[in-house]
Amino acid sequence: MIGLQHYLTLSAMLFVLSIAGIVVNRRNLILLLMCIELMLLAVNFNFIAFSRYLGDDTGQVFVFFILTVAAAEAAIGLAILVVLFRNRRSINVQELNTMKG
Amino acid sequence: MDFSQSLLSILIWLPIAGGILLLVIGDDNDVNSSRSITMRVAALGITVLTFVFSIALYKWFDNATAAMQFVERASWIPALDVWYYLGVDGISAPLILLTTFITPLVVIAGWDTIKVRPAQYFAAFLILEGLMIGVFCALDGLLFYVFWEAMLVPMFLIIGVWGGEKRIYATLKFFLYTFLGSVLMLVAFIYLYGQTGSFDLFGFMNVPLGMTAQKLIFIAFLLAFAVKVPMWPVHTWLPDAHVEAPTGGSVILAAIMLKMGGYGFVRLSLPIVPDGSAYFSGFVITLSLIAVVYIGFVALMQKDMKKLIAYSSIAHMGFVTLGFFLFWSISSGTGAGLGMTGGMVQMVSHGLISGAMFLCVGVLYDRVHSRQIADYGGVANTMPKFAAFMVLFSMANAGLPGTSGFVGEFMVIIASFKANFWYAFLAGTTLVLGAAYTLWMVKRVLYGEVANDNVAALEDLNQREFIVLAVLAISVLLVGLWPAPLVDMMNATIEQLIQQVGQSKL
Amino acid sequence: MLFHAILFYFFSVILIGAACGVIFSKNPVHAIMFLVLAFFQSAMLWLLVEAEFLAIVLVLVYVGAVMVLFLFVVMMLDINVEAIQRSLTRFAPFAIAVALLMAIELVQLIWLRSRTDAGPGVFESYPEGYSNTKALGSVLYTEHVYAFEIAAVVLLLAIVAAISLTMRKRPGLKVQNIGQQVAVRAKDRLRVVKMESEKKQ
Amino acid sequence: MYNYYLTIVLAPLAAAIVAGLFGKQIGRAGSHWITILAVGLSCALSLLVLKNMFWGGAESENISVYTWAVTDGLKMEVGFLVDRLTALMMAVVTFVSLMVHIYTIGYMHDDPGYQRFFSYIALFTFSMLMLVMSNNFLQLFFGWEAVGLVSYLLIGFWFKRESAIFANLKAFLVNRVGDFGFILGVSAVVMFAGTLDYAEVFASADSIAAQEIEVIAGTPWNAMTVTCVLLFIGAMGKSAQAPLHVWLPDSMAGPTPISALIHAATMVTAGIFMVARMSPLFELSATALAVVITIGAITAFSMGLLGIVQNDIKRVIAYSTLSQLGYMTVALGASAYSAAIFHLMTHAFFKALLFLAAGSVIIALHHEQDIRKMGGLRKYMPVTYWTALIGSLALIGFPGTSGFFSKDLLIEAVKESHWHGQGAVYWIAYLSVLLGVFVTALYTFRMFFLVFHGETRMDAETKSHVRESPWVVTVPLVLLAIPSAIIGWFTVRDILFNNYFGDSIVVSSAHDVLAHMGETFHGSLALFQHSVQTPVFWLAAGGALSAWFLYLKRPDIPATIKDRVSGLYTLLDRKYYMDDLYIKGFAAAGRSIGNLLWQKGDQLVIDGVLVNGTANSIGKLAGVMRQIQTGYLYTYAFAMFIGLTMLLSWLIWFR
Repeated sequence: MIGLQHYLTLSAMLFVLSIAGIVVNRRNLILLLMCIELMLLAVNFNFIAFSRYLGDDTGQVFVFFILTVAAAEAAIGLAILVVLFRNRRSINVQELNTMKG
Repeated sequence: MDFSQSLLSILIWLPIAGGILLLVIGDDNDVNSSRSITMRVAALGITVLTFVFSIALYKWFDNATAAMQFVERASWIPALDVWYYLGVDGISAPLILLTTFITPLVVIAGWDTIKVRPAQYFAAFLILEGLMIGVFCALDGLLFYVFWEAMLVPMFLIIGVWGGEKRIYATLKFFLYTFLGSVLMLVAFIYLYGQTGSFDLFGFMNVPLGMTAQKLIFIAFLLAFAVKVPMWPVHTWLPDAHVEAPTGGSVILAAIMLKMGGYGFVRLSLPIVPDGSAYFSGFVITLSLIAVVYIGFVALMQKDMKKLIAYSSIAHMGFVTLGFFLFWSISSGTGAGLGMTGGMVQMVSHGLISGAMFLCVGVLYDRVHSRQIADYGGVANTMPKFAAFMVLFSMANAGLPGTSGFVGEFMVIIASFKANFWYAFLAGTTLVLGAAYTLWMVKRVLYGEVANDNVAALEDLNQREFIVLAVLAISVLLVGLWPAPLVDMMNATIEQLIQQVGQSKL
Repeated sequence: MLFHAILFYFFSVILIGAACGVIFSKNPVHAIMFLVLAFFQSAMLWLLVEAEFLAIVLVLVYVGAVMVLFLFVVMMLDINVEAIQRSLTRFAPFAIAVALLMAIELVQLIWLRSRTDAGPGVFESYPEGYSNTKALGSVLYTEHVYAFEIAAVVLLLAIVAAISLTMRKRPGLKVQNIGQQVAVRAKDRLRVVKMESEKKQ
Repeated sequence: MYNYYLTIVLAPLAAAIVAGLFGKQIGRAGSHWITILAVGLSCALSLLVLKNMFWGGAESENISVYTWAVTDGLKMEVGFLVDRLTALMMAVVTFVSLMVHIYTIGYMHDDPGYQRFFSYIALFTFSMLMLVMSNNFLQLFFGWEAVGLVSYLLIGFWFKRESAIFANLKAFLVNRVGDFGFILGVSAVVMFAGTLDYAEVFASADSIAAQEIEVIAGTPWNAMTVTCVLLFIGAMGKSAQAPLHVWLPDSMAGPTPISALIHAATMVTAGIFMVARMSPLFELSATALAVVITIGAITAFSMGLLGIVQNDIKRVIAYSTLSQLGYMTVALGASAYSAAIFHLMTHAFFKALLFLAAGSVIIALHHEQDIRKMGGLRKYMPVTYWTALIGSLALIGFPGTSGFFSKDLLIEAVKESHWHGQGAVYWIAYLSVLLGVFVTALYTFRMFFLVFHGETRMDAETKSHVRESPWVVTVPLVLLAIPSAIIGWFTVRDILFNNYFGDSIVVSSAHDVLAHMGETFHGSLALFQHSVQTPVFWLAAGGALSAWFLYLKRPDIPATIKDRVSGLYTLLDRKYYMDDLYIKGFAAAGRSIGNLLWQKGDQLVIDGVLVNGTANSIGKLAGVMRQIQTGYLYTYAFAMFIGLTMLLSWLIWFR
């Protein structure tokens, strides 16, 4: 019987994978953005699973908003990325260390 | 016109408002422009007006009572039971007079020697004056703390903006040192607030406290005030700050800001935690005596005039703390009051003398741009008037009778002899050491053949400098020859303080 | 029910695999494709739990718009693929270990902590004739209408921000100023010069 | 009389202020006239006061002028105690001061600091009067330090000279060492008597003597002994008693009138005066008296010896002053206070005379002070010669001169004092003062013969200019020579034996040597007639004759002696190495301690380790910490990730 726990487990694995993706990846920023999308997906999984488990539609409304914000975030993130690329001719994560102490 | 009900507020806020006015007037970098002159006249006018108001304070001050006078009380933060609560007694009134007296002199002394941002410079001094008077008036712990910390800001700017080459190091050291101590004072205040439910200093004085609490509070206070005084071994910020500060900054720092520490001891440490003070009195006396002897030797070897005077300040302030804490070492009879009065008089007198000494160095610095003793020699040949003043102030610094420097030292030495022969012995070494380091400097700077072309080209005091030094010289002599008015102001309060300190709060 | 479970595991495995693909693929275009695959699988899984509206939205909005945007950017930016062969950070093994630890902990949290409860959580089926879209719509436009409006504003903001960020001045671009053209007057353009008539020598 | 006293004190002060501040406006003549008039007025009034006291039978007066401060039950006042002791001192001080003022007109004639000089000496007169007229310890200390200040200013009057500014610093510091003891003594007085007023302190003298103080824990000392010894340390500084004598010879770097006024006649005798004034206290401590007499004896003899090897005319007189101050101190220790004061008075006259005479010689020789370059001046400067002769004779105690009466009786008193039973120290003292007579005569006449007799040894250029000094110089010489010669005749009986000082000097009957001697005293004439019978006379005569023989008859002998006992000579020439001890020992040690504390204590330990050390270690820690801040996004993400994992682990496994 597939239930709440299965979905939560799936979401947890997605989440951990996406985090690992952010940490281990050093190629480019786009991948980071994609990992964030993946992470949000994991979150959405949780919301939907609980919404269904509790029989409350508010969870799904939340997912709706998350999708909206994620879309906005992706748009702005990509815009920033384009500007960054324009300025530095690179979006290599290894070269973005202006915060170095 | 009777404005005694708001006299203290006037004294605090008049200079602060004046400082803001100066900022509004502003300046252009031309010393002779009408705007610049208006600004400086306004600065002088406001400080003199403040001084005039403080004369009213002196006039209306009742020597006979130990109670707070000119009390003002208004709610400030009702939620925390914090009050805008002001008042003066015999301990704070002389220091307020000292503040209002010194500030106009500082303004005159900086009249046209400050070329960069003069409006801000004078504004900083005016605001500082108001805040310092605030510290001396505040009777509410939080208000006291606010003034206490706010005071650091103008001083920080004065040293940091108009200071010498290493000013950043000096300001940082000055700020961190003093801040470290005062934050602990705030902790103590908050604890006491927890005990009494308000920040009223009298509430603090009356609340019973356990021995451990008293010890801890005393340590917190000690750190706050010892840094300000400054006592050995937390004194090393002072020489640096003095050396880098502009002349006016040095004067205010030595003349008034150091007094905050001594004032804190008598206003807070002694009455709030008498048993804690008793417990640590031997320790404080030891530190004071170390300051007197150790710093005396250190001062002897200084090559920089300002540093030398700064070190001598530390040694002299050692007398203040020594006098305050002799109470517990004097077994019977009179003497404790003598020590405390001596300490208080020493504070006032040191304010006059060290201020004057720094002004003297400032006079030389303005001309030659060096503070090194080795760069001078035979100044008396070219600047006879200046030399006369400098010798007078040096003698006062060495504690010659007839000058104010003697009064406090004399009282403290007498009191310390009652406590212990060796206290008096070590304190008395200042007679030799003080004379040695001051007069050796005088010898190397003033006397001898003209040392170099710079000295040969020196011009004697101009009228402005002459007036400042003359006013200080007269006051130094006046206090030295007739300290009774000053002492009478303090007597009643100190008597009451001694009673208060004598009662255990356990 | 078994079929349901088989579908679930089938989609899940592909989802996880696609996620791994996103992370480890060397070519960004491949990564995006894997992400698209992941989204599709998610939509399927959501359909399994009768969240049809969101599943459709995911496909339409994400796959249809956002992922295309990603793809567009990747292709536009012309990233040099060969230069970045060593794609993993030097502490990747450690990171993966931590990730594993975390996964174990999460799984433990989800399974072991809920053991005391009455079995695994069950999704109640919706009654006949239930419309997920309608149900969501009825709460979205009533209870959450303010949030909805704000979301709209956020989207607008995102549009404006994205445009303003990427806009750039191009020097030497020839544009017309319509306002100036309309407001032009004759005397700005034409100067009548009076001059003496020249006489023939 | 109150107004008289105020005038006596304030007239010189007012003159000093006018001459000092408005010297430029009133000019040179104005400044000397105003100070001379003021000091003359003081002198006249002082003599009037003295007359009233001496012959008019005026009572001593104790007047408070104003309250300086009152705190904690301790009343600090400024006031006058005028009794016979004070009156005598006032007269001596103002008279010598007046003479010096007049003399200065000639001596400082060409000096650019003319007005300043007059201002200083008038100020000195004021300070000294404050000292002697004080009725309490506070004012005494004020006067004590004020004369020190003026002495400092005057020694360094020619502040361009390195020797002068070295000497004035040295003088002030050595004096300060004495004052250090003195202020402790005053503190002791306040502690034991609870007041600063003389009368009240003396009234409670017995109760002070009954108390004890543990300066070193476990060994109680008599409070009176501690008090008196501390006060006497002050006197040692001011009156230049060994080992605090080192400043006085160097102070000769100042102008000669100052040497006469301050470093011979008045200021240096302040210590003697003070001990005499405190006689009610000193009488109660035999130990303190023993200390006093020992120090005095050492000074009297050893400083005299140094006078023999000096070649600077002023230094010879300076060492003679030291020696004579030692005599006075010995007398104090022997409880013969009156004898000490008497000698103080006569010494003031004849020593001021000698200094002024020396000054006269110095002017004549264009500021040459080396006696080896003088000689034969008798024929050039008759007035100076004769007055200097009178001064020298008085100094060696030639019968009939004032010095004879004071010194002879002083020595007699010391000799007699053995009967109050303090044993060895008194005999040492007696031997010292007796041998000192020979030494005194030797160095005095060595100087006298080398300067005035024999062949002229100055260069021709100087020689051609030598002539007698102007009248402003010679008149004071003559005026001082008169009392130097004769004042002893008239005053010896009254001062020493007729209880002139009344109750201003208290001597316990067990110590009263003078009363003992008074029983066998038959007047000045008898004393004069019997003078040849005393060893003092023969010793003095022997000294003078030796000087004549060694320096006039056979001038080659001294050199031979010098070679024979070169060790002793070096010891004397280096002044027993006392200067080396102070300069290379104490002063250098002070400087190295200062350097050590500053460099190692302040800069290394406190600033280096504690203050900047804290800052540096925080800096270093921050340096380590900043390595974590790689600036890469994924590092921060990873940090968050690790944090999250740890939180989760804690939640799951450890809670």
